[in-house]
Amino acid sequence: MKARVTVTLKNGVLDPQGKAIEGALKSLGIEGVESVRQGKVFEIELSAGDRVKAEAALKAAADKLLANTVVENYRVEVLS
Amino acid sequence: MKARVTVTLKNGVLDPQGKAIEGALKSLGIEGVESVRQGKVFEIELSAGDRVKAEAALKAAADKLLANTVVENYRVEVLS
Amino acid sequence: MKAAVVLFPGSNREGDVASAIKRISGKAANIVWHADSELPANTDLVVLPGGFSYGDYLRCGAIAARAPIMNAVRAHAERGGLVLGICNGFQILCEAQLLPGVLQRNAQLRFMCREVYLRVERSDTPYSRRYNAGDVLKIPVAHGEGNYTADDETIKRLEGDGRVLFRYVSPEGKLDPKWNHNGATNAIAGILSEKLNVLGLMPHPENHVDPMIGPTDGRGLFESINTVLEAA
Amino acid sequence: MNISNTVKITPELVAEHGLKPDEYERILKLIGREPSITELGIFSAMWNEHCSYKSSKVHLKTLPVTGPIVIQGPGENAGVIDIGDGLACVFKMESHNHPSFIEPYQGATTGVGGILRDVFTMGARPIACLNALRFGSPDHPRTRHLVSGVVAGIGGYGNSFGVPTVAGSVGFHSRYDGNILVNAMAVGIADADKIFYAKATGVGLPVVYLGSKTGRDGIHGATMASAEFGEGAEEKRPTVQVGDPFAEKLLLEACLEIMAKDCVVAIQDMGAAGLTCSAVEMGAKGDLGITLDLEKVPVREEAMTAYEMMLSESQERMLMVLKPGKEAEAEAIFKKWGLDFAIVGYTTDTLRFLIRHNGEEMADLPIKELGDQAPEYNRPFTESPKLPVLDAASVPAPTSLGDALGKLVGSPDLCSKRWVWEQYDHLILNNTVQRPGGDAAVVRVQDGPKALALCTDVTPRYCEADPFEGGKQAVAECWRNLTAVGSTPLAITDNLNFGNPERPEIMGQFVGCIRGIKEACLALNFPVVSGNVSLYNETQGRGILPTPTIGGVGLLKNFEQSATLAFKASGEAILLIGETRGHLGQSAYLATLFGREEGAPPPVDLTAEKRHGDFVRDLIAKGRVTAVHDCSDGGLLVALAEMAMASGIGAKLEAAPSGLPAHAFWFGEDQARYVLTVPAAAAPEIESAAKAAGIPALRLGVTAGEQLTLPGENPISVAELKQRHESWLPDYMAGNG
Ligand SMILES: Nc1ncnc2c1ncn2[C@@H]1O[C@H](COP(=O)(O)OP(=O)(O)O)[C@@H](O)[C@H]1O
Ligand SMILES: [Mg+2]
Repeated sequence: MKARVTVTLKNGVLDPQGKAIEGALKSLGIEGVESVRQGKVFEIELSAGDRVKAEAALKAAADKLLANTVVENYRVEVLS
Repeated sequence: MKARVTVTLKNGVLDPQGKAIEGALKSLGIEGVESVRQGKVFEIELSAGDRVKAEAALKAAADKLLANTVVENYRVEVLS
Repeated sequence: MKAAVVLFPGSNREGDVASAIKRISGKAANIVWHADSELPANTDLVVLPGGFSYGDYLRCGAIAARAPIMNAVRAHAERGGLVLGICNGFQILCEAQLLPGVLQRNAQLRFMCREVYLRVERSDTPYSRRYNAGDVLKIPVAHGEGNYTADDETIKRLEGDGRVLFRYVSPEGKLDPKWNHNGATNAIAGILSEKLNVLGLMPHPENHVDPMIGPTDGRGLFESINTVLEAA
Repeated sequence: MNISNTVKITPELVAEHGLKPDEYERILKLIGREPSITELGIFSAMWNEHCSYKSSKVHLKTLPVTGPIVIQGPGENAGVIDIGDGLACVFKMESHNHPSFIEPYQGATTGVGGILRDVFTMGARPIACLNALRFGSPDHPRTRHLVSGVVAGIGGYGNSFGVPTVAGSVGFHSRYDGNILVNAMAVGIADADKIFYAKATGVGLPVVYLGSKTGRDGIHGATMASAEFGEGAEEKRPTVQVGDPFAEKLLLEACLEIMAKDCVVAIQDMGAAGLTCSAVEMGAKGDLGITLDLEKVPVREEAMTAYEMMLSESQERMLMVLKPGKEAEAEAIFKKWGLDFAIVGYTTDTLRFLIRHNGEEMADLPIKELGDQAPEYNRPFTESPKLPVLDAASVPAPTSLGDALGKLVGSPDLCSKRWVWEQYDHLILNNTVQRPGGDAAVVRVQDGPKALALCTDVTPRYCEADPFEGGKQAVAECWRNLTAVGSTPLAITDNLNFGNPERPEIMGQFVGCIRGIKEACLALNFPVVSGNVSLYNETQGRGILPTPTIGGVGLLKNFEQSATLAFKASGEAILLIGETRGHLGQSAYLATLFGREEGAPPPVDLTAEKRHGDFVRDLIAKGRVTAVHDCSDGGLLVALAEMAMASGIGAKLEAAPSGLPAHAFWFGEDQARYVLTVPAAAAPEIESAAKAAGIPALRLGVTAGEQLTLPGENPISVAELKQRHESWLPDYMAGNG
C-alpha cells in the first residue's frame, strides 16, 4: 500500500527558505509568483492491510515524528 | 491562483533522510512501514492569470530552481 | 558534579563538552548511550551535546528527541535536575518539548561557524551565577539551523518570565540585527525552562574554556553549574 | 540498466567502457577468451586512468617518497609519517573534480567522504580536513552556482561528520570554466604501531562487507572521472552519488572500535569502482585469491546484477578481512552502530578473482594481473617553451600604490575567503590553535603540546608559464607557509590536476611539474607520502591550467611557540627576509590590474628557500619575533596589508630601495621571502644575525597607527582595505559582484 504524508508550515510561521526561493524565482524572471512556502512530503510504502488501520498508523507517525505540530500541519493520504 | 510543485528523489538515488526516518518510525512502533522516501513540496501563490501559462511558468521554476534534475523528479499541479 | 553526556548516533561534540566538564569540575562525565533507558545513578547534570544526531535528517533533533534515553532525561528534568542542551542538544530539547519553540534554518540559509557576542540577561540561574547580568561573552557558534522561532504568545511568556538567558548582541552589548547572525526572534540564543533547570543554547561555550586555544568566556557557564552542584 | 552476463562484447561496448582497442587485445591475451560483461566492467574499472594511473605511473615513480619519518609512502589508502611519541599522522588529498562540476553539492560531499574514509581505513581518527578549490571566471554563468554548491557540500559533510575544516585555498580563472577543481585533504592521527593496511594474509578467512547498502550509484563513475567532457556531459547525470555523512560517522566509530578489539587482518574502503577495486587490492597485495558471493551483498535496490554490484560506487562502505573467530564480535559492533555487516566471500590460495551470483559464475580473472598488468604509457610529451623574463620597466606603474593595493586585496583571488570557511566548522574537537585566515592552520594533537601545521598551495599561473618552476614553487610555498607558523615541514601529499595527457603539450606540463616537485622535495627534505592524479580536466580541447596542488604537514613540538601573521603592537620593527628583485612576470599585479599573464614566473632558489626558512623558524622557536607572514601572491605590499588587516594596526613604511621601480618592489613576487615584526630594540641584533648567515634582511618600517603610509603616497586606511578585502566574495555570492 502506498501512502503520502504532506507536512507544511502553519500559517504565520516565518519560512526563511520559502522566502529565499520566492526571491530567487522572481530574479530568474519566473512570472506571476506571489509567494512560496516550502514543505515536506513523505512517500511511504506500507505492508498490505486495511485502509483504516493504515490511516491511523500514518496519523500516529505524523503526530509522533513526521511533523512538529508546534509549527507544522500535516495531511495524510492513502493512495492505493 | 494556488499551485503545488512536488519534488521527489529519482528511483535508485540514495535517500539518507528517508532511511533514517524509516528506522525511527519502526523503533517508535509504528506498524506496517516498509519504506519511506522524503521529498519537498512547494506551495505557490500565483497572480491570477491563465492556467496554461501558469503551468508553463511552474515547469520553468522547477527546471531552473526547485528541483535538482540530476537526482530529482517533479510534478506540477495548478490547484485553483 | 556527576554529569552524563548523552551520545546519539551522529553526535559529534560530546568529547568537547566532556573535556570542558573535566577541565572545570575535575570530574569525568559519563557517556550515556541513546538506546539506554536509564541515566547512571545520582546523575545531577544531563548534557545533550552538539552534533548532527541522526544526520539531522527530517528536522534537527527530531529523531533523537524520541530516543529511549529521552524518557529518563524528561524524568530528570521533572525532578528539577539540570539539563543542558547545546546546539543540536537545544534542538533536541525543543523537539522533545522540554523547551518551547523550534530552531529554523539560519536566515541566510548557510551554515555559520564564527565567534559571536552574547549578552547574559540574568545571573541568578544555575547556569549563569558566575556571570553578571549584562556581561558580554565571546563564544563561537557552528550551526545551520539556529534561528529561534516561536509563536508570539510563547515569546511573550519567555520574555515576561525572564527565561531568555542569552541574546546575540554587538560587541558593546547592544541589540543589533547585524550581530544577530541567524535571524533569531528577539536575538534569542538560549532559553530556560520554567523552573530554570533546563537550558538550551545554540552557541558552544565548551569550545571556549581553554586559554591555550582561544578566549575562555565559556568557562563561567560550567563553573556556575559546578558551584551549584557542589553546594547541593 | 539490466545487463545479463552473456551479452556479446562488441567494439562499441568496449569503447563505452573507456577501453582502447589495443587495451582490449591485451585483455583477450591475458585471459585467453572473450570476457563476460561483468569481467569487461571489472577491467574497465581497474584499467581506467583513475585507478591504474596508466599515464602517470612512470613519472610518479620519480618522486622522492622516503625519509626517516616516512612509515608508509604512496601506494596505500593514505601516507603515514612518524610524528614522535608513538604517534603517526595519516593524510592524503584527493580530487572530485568531474562529479562536482556535474552536481556541486553531492560531488563535493562525496569527495570529502572518500578522503576521510581513506584516512580512517588506516586506523587513524581524522582530526582535520582541508581543501583546494578552483572555479571558472566569476563572470561565467555557472560559477556562482558551483561555488555555492561546492562550499555547502564540503561543509555539509565535514560539519556533520565532526571534523574541523581548517584551511584551504580558492581561486578563479576562466580556464576552469568547464572543469572546476575540488581537491579535498584529510589528516588523521593513529598509534604508530597500529596502522591498518589493505594487504590480506591467510587463506579461507572471511571477507566482510560493512557500512551502507549497495545501490546503483555512480556506476561508471570512475570511468567518467577519466573521460574528457564533451558536449553531452549533462547526460551523464544519473551517475552522481549521494553522500551520507551520518552513515560515515557511524562507520568511523564502528571501524575504530573493531580495530581496537584486534579483529582486523586487512581493510580497504570502497571508493571508485567500489567492490572491484577494494577486493582486488586486498587479494593482489597479499598474493591471495578472493571469492565473492554477490547474493550476500546488502543491496538497497531490486534486481541488481553482478555487473552493477561490482561497479557500484555507493558511498560509506568498507571491505575487511577478519581474523578467524572474530565474526560475532565484529558483527555485534556494527549492529550496535546500525550498520550492515555481511560475510560476502573468503580468501583463497588460487590467485583468482572469482565472482559468483546465486551460484552462477560471473567472473573468473587472475587477480594480480588485474592490477599489475594494467597498461602503462610513457606518453609522448613536448616541453613547454620557456618564456622570457619580463622587464619590470615594461609594466606600467599604478595610478597610486594605494589604489593598486585596494584592487589586489579586493580581487577574486586575493580577497578574504571568510565567506567560504565560515561555512565550515573549523573549531570542533577544540584543537584548532590557528584558524583559517593565516599561513597554515595549526591543530593541536591530543592534549598537546604537540601540534600539526597544515596547508594547501599551488599557483597555477606559474605552472602554466613554466611547469618546472611552477612545480617547484608549489612545494616551496607550501613549505614556506608551514615554516611561517613555526613548524618543521615534514611531508606532503599532492593532487596533480591536468588536462588530456594524450596531448603532448599537456603531458609536457605534467612531466615538467613533477620534475619541479621532485627537485623541491629533495632540496627541502620534504617527501611525498600520498597523492592523487586527475587527468582529462578538459572541455572541447581546452585544458585547465596545470594545477599540482600540494598539501603539506608540519610539526610543532609546542604549539605555544607558533607564530601568527597579525601585527601585535604599534612601534615594532618590520623586517623583510629574502631578496627582492621586483619580479613582475606572472604576478597578481600584472594579471589583476592589467589582465596580462605574461613572462616567466619567479624562479625559485631552493637553497635560499631553505636557508631563509630555517632562519625564520629558528627565530620563531626562540620567541624572538612577534608576527610572521610569507610573501606570495600579490607580493610584499599585499603581505603587509594582510598583517595589518588581521590586527587593525597600520604601518609607517620606508620608500622602495633605489634601483627598482616602486611597483616592482611592492608587488613583485620574488620567492623565499618572509615579513617579520620584532620589538624595535631587538631589530639590530636580528639584522646582524641575518647578515652573519648571509641572509638578506631589510628594514621596511614600523607598525603604527591605523593606516599604511608610504612616502609620497596618500595614507591607506587599514579599515577601508579590510572592507574591500572582506566584501568581494559575499557581494559576489549575493549577486552584486
Ligand atoms: N577553501 C578553503 N577552506 C578553508 N580555508 C580556506 C579556504 N580557502 C582559503 N582558506 C584560508 O584562507 C587563508 C588564505 O588563503 P591563501 O591566500 O590560499 O593562503 P596562502 O597564500 O598563505 O597560501 C588561509 O588561511 C586558508 O587556509
Ligand atoms: Mg601564506
